[in-house]
Amino acid sequence: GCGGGDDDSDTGTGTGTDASAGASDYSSLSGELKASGASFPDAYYQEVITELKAAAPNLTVTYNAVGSGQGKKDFGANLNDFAGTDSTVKDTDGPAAGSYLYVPTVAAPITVSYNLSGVDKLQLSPDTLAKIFQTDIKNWNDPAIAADNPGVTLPDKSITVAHRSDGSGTTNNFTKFLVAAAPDTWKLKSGDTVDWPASTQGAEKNSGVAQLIKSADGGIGYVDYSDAKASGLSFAAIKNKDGQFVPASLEGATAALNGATVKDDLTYDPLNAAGPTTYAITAPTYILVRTTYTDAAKKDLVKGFVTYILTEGQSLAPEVDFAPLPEELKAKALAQLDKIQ
Amino acid sequence: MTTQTQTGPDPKTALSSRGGGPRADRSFQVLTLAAGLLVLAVLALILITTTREAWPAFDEMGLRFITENRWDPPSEIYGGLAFIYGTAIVSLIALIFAVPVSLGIALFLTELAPRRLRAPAVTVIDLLAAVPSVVFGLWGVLVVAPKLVPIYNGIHDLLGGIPVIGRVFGEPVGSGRNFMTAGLILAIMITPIITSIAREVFDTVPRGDKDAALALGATRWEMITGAVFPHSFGGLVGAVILGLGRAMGETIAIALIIGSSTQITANVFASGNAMPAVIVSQIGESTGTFTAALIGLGVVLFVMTVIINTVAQAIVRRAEIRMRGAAS
Amino acid sequence: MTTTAEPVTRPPAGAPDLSRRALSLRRRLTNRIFLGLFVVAVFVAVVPLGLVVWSVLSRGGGVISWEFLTADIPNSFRRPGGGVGPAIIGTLLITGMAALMAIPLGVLGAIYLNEYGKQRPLARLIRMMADIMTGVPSIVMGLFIYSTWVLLFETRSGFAGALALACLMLPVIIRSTEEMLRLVPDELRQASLALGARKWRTTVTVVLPAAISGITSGILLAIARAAGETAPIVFVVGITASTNWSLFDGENTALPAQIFRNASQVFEPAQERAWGSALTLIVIVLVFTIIARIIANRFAIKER
Amino acid sequence: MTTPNPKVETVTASDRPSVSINAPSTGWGAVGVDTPQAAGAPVMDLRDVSVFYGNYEAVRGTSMPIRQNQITAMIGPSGCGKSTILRSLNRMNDLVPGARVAGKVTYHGQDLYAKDVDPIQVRRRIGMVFQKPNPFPKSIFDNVAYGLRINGIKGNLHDQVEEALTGAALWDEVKDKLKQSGLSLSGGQQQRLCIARTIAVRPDVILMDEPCSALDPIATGKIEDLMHELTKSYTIVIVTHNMQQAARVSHYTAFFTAEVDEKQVRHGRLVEFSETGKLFTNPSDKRTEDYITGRFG
Amino acid sequence: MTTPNPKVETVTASDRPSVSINAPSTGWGAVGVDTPQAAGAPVMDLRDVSVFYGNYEAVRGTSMPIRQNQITAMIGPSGCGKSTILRSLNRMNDLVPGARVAGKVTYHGQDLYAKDVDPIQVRRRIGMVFQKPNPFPKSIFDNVAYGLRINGIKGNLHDQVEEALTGAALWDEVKDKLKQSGLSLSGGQQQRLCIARTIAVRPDVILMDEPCSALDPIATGKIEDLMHELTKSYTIVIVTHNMQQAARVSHYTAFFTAEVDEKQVRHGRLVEFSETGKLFTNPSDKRTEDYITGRFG
Ligand SMILES: Nc1ncnc2c1ncn2[C@@H]1O[C@H](COP(=O)(O)OP(=O)(O)OP(=O)(O)O)[C@@H](O)[C@H]1O
Ligand SMILES: Nc1ncnc2c1ncn2[C@@H]1O[C@H](COP(=O)(O)OP(=O)(O)OP(=O)(O)O)[C@@H](O)[C@H]1O
Ligand SMILES: [Mg+2]
Ligand SMILES: [Mg+2]
Ligand SMILES: O=P([O-])([O-])[O-]
Repeated sequence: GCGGGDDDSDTGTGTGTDASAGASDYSSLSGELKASGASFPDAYYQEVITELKAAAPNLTVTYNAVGSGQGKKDFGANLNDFAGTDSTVKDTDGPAAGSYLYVPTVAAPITVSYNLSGVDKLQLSPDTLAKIFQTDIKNWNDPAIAADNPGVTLPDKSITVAHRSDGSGTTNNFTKFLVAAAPDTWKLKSGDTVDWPASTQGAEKNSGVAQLIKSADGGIGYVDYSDAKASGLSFAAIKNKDGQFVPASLEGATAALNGATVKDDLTYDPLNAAGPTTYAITAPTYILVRTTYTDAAKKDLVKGFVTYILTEGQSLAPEVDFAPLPEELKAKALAQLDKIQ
Repeated sequence: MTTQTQTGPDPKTALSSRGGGPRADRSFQVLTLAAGLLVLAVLALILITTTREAWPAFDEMGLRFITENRWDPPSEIYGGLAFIYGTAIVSLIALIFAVPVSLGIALFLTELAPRRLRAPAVTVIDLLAAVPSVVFGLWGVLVVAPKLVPIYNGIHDLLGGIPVIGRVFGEPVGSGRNFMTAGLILAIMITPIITSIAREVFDTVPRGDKDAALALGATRWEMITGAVFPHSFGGLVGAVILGLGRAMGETIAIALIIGSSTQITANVFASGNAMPAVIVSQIGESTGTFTAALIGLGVVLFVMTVIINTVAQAIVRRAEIRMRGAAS
Repeated sequence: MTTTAEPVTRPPAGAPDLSRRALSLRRRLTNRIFLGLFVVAVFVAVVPLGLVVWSVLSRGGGVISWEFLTADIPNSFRRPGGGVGPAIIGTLLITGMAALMAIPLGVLGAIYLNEYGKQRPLARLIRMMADIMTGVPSIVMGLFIYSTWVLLFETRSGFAGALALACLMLPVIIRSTEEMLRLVPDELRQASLALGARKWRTTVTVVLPAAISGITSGILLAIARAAGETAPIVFVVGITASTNWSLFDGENTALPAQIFRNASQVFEPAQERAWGSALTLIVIVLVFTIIARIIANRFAIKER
Repeated sequence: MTTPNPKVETVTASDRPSVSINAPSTGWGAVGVDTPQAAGAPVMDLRDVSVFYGNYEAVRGTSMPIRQNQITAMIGPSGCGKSTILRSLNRMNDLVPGARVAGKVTYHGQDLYAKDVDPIQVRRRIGMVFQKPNPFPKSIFDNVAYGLRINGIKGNLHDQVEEALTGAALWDEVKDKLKQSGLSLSGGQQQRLCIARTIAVRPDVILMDEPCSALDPIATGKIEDLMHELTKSYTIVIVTHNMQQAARVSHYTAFFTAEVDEKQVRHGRLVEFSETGKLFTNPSDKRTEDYITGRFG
Repeated sequence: MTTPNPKVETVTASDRPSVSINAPSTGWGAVGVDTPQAAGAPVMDLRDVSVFYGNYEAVRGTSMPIRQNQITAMIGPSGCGKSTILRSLNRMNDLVPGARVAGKVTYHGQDLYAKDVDPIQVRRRIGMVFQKPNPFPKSIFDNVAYGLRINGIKGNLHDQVEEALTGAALWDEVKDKLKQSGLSLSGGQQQRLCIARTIAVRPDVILMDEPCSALDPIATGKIEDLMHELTKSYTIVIVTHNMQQAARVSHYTAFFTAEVDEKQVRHGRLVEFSETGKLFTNPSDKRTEDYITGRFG
């Protein structure tokens, strides 16, 4: 990895040397790996693949961002060597219970981006957020928004809500957050696709939502951190569990990861996590690896690639606006790899 | 047979089939038939596999799958009425714009254009067909949709107040991604298809029919309505149906432009969604019954196409009986 | 009018008025307006085409370079450089294979409909089903191939994409080819049969060459449509960053998929690749159109 | 078989007008101008008319009159330009790209090809019936009403349709099925329907291009009877391949043939224009004689 | 104009074979069987042939012989079934859905419609030339070579093509442009190309359905000369609308007409079959006389 240069990457490298004892020389990896799944971490995985090419020229990895659901279906149908997913596996998803292991890789904040001329600092509490996205609040100068933003003059402008039109892990995590943080207000439940009110607007992919927000004065929507930054959108500070308004940032996301409880299978929920500097809407993402690979060579390739992600690769995360895993979780993830047969 | 006549040059009298001649003919016919049957086989296979995969959703939703207007995957409620409506309205808009334009171009090319102009015009139309739909989608969402918003606003201001019409031209959505934009882009996409078939159809109108009308003192336009249209009716319906098929099945471009709201509204300036677009954009992150429901939308679309085609063919047949008369 | 020796230069009294004024204003205007509308229709169709082509040219033109056309696809969306070489190869291979399957089958099917089936119930059924098949959305076709071919052989491949595209092309080719065969005058068939040709030879050596120009047009429309299909490619072909010359072994990619993938990124390099790919795709389709037309013209009915 | 003119020989003159015209290349433009309404007065006049298709001169320097309430036949071998000349009489040639008419065609003294002449008005007054019966794919009634409707001719539509169908000797056969398609009729009936369609707009002159060549003898007989009837109100020009028909029905006959010029290009030529009886009994040109005696054609 | 037979009158018999046949409805199948190679022996024989299109009986009970190395003409008004009978001679009617032939057509004594007879073999031996010249959209050479190729006829292809084109009196005109499209020729040349195409496969009998009706007199003359030439090697059956042509070129003539039966349905009927000279000078049937004297048709 070429230096991210901040304190995160320092510690990251430390763990890396420790855990990569078995597979530190990536140049010995040779062969092909096919993967498909979530589009949320796609930018990060592609960056990793690009970097790894230098270290392991004989290894070809493809990651096809077809969506978590399709990735899981592919996994169950043996179409890929590992899958990317933003959500946990349910019975009907395809992979048989016990045939897979979760490996957390990175996390990222989901921003609430907006386009409101004259307002460059916006604070929103989960309840207000839920009301906005449910179109209970239709205007920017609504008292509820004003209450969150003392001292800010809000224009009398109608709100245009933008959401994902395609099934999306981002939608899933955003709505999960609302379920968790505004349980009494939020009625639309959570999922990759929810029943958005008719007057809201959908767009394809995060970039589509970003574009939609930019094109409509008075627009608001949820966009992953990396796309929001690249699009030059302004995003709101969200009130976290501790009552603090924290803007989306990688530090806030890492703080959220620290505040989340990790289950035995290494799944965890950083949404609405506790902690004063926590950014409340932080989404995890996982790689599904098989418990058993019939092809031993394939097993080594998968292990090698995922190890790279969890070690050197972690330092790439901030470069593409993803948050690296905290040390503790990283260690657990690396240990998870040893369960592969 | 040949007993009494050793007459003419001898080999000429052997008339029975020799070698594998007739068998070659037979084989060729069977080959072509097989190719034809392949269409039926593929279609049947598509219907069977998709219906099978969609079954969990049909099973759970029953008729509500097509009568309910609520698409709520978290609650496991899949009512696709809004998407059926969206598909219908967008296709309708596309046809309203594409059919007159296509017929106009086809008539221009067959009845008006100087011979020199025809070839280049046909090439240009073909070029239009060569632009991939994803490019139309991109162009539609990035370039066209925002530019149309002021026009929509203008139309709304103009007609919005009129009782019934006003509801059709309601408040436009700010992004310009709506039924109308989707319909317009679709119209551009199906215009080359309808044009190229309509041109062939008009070309087959007998010269004599056109001459007869003109010889009665008809103007060119009167000749077209009197002689060309009655003759072309069946073929034109076919052309329109082919264009409609394309419009109803278009996915990527619509997914980008229609605005993706689940709603049934008379307002053509409002966002909506259409079946193929819903499938393509939601299938990736779907699992279980949700996937089944999405595939179910494909089955519904398929059934709709069958119905439309059947109705169109019946219309054509009736028109033909009326025009050709019972005698022939 | 000019001959001076003419005894009668003016219409005699009572002679009918043949001048334009005699045509009622309403008829004249209606005629004018509608004929004018035809011309307007041409412009209405040409203008969006011009705009699209201009968009693609202006945004994609600067991107195209030898490197862009040949280099491997970069994984990273943010970094400039790289190209879409594998997608170009993939498009050519997949669309070519699809055409290879769909054209003979489609033409044979059309021959059945026009030369054998005619108005028989089976032929009418096939005709109608072909019409219906043209309306099957490409994503449903992709799902179909996914749930049959891909799941059966446990691999995404270029060939799976070719199958999906072939299924999309087949009905279009059948119907357009049938229309063209219908235009071949019966006299040609009869002349051949009267020479003692069998029907299949008549069809192959006389009827098809006579209709080849129109058939080619229809096939090109089908290929153009197939080459631009995105959904089935993403779904059943998979993805690759480096050229895969095999249609059966390993995943592949194609230009429309790259357009779709890159266009949904906010990063400038990705968007440039999207527009560059769009331009490349249009040019490829266009080149094929031109080549096919030239070939068709060589076989077509030669007028005097 | 009923024939309109009770002639047995193909070549005897009987009830023909006696206006005698010998040389086709001299003008008769002035003949009868002073008695414009009299049968036999020239309604139309061709003066040195040549028709070009692009650069190809299909017919060369044709001069002949078309006389009022008379039937003028054009005969000659195939390709000699009969149809071409016929179509120049109501500007149907305008519709052929590249076609051009030189010389002068006058109608009631007006130059048909003058700048301000509207071909639509010309065609409305100079109707045309074609070789293949070509009713529109509409009902019988609508076929006849078509011309009335587009020309905005006033009056009771039904009456006018009935009148035209009666005039075309078809009314009795179709009066009970006016709503049926025109295409459901037999060939002969279809051709009479086309005639009815033409006379419904009350033209002055009716041009017929081999109107019977697709019909059987009985239908042909009916059409010939009808033509005879129609001369009461109309002037008729008929192109026919069938010399017997020309002899039977026409008052005047123009014989065309095709000649090859020094550059080996074929051009149609009017060889002889005469009163029909004369042309068939006593042709003044050797080529006419050869043709009518069957030596060629 | 050159004409094959130097006759001036349309109706005189000159170099015709003197075999006299009066009644068309009696059989002549046996005539000439004992002199099989002699010109005039029947190559084909129709016995009570009726042709149906679906339920419609287009032609009723036709009996006549086709004699070797002779030209047999079929004349009669339009729609009387001439083409229908002609097409029954080489089973082209097989191609019309619903068409059915009753009675017996024999060819060298074999029933053409017997079960084991292959229509392909029939058509290869009994060739056909159509009304509209219909060359294939291929080069001149390929047009002629087509039949040779599909029939797998051995020998030097180029020589055979040259021979056929020479036989069709076209070689000199096209020998420098064999690669050009057959459609680039003039109408008359196209028709001769079609004849060359037919004789290239060395048929026994050539059927011609109004082969000159789309041609000009010069081209017609050439084709007529050619037919005369061809009788040296071939037997010819020609349908023509043009009585003069029948009189000029044929040895035997069959006159058909259409009659209406008690149910008002029209059926084609063979009225008279005779040696051509006799039929035109001394027809035995009143209807024939009416037709050839131009009283109808
Ligand atoms: N549209 C056209 N373009 C070019 N040449 C034409 C056209 N129509 C006719 N000709 C040529 O003009 C000449 C005269 O044709 P025309 O149809 O007038 O002859 P015709 O006497 O009516 O023949 P027929 O008896 O066969 O109808 C012919 O050589 C023909 O090939
Ligand atoms: N394919 C067909 N289907 C049904 N009826 C037909 C068909 N072909 C011809 N007929 C009918 O059979 C009869 C004889 O037709 P045919 O073509 O043999 O006449 P013809 O003597 O050759 O006439 P022409 O001189 O006009 O060519 C006509 O009444 C015609 O309508
Ligand atoms: Mg003519
Ligand atoms: Mg015929
Ligand atoms: O990245 P997504 O899963 O929201 O498409």
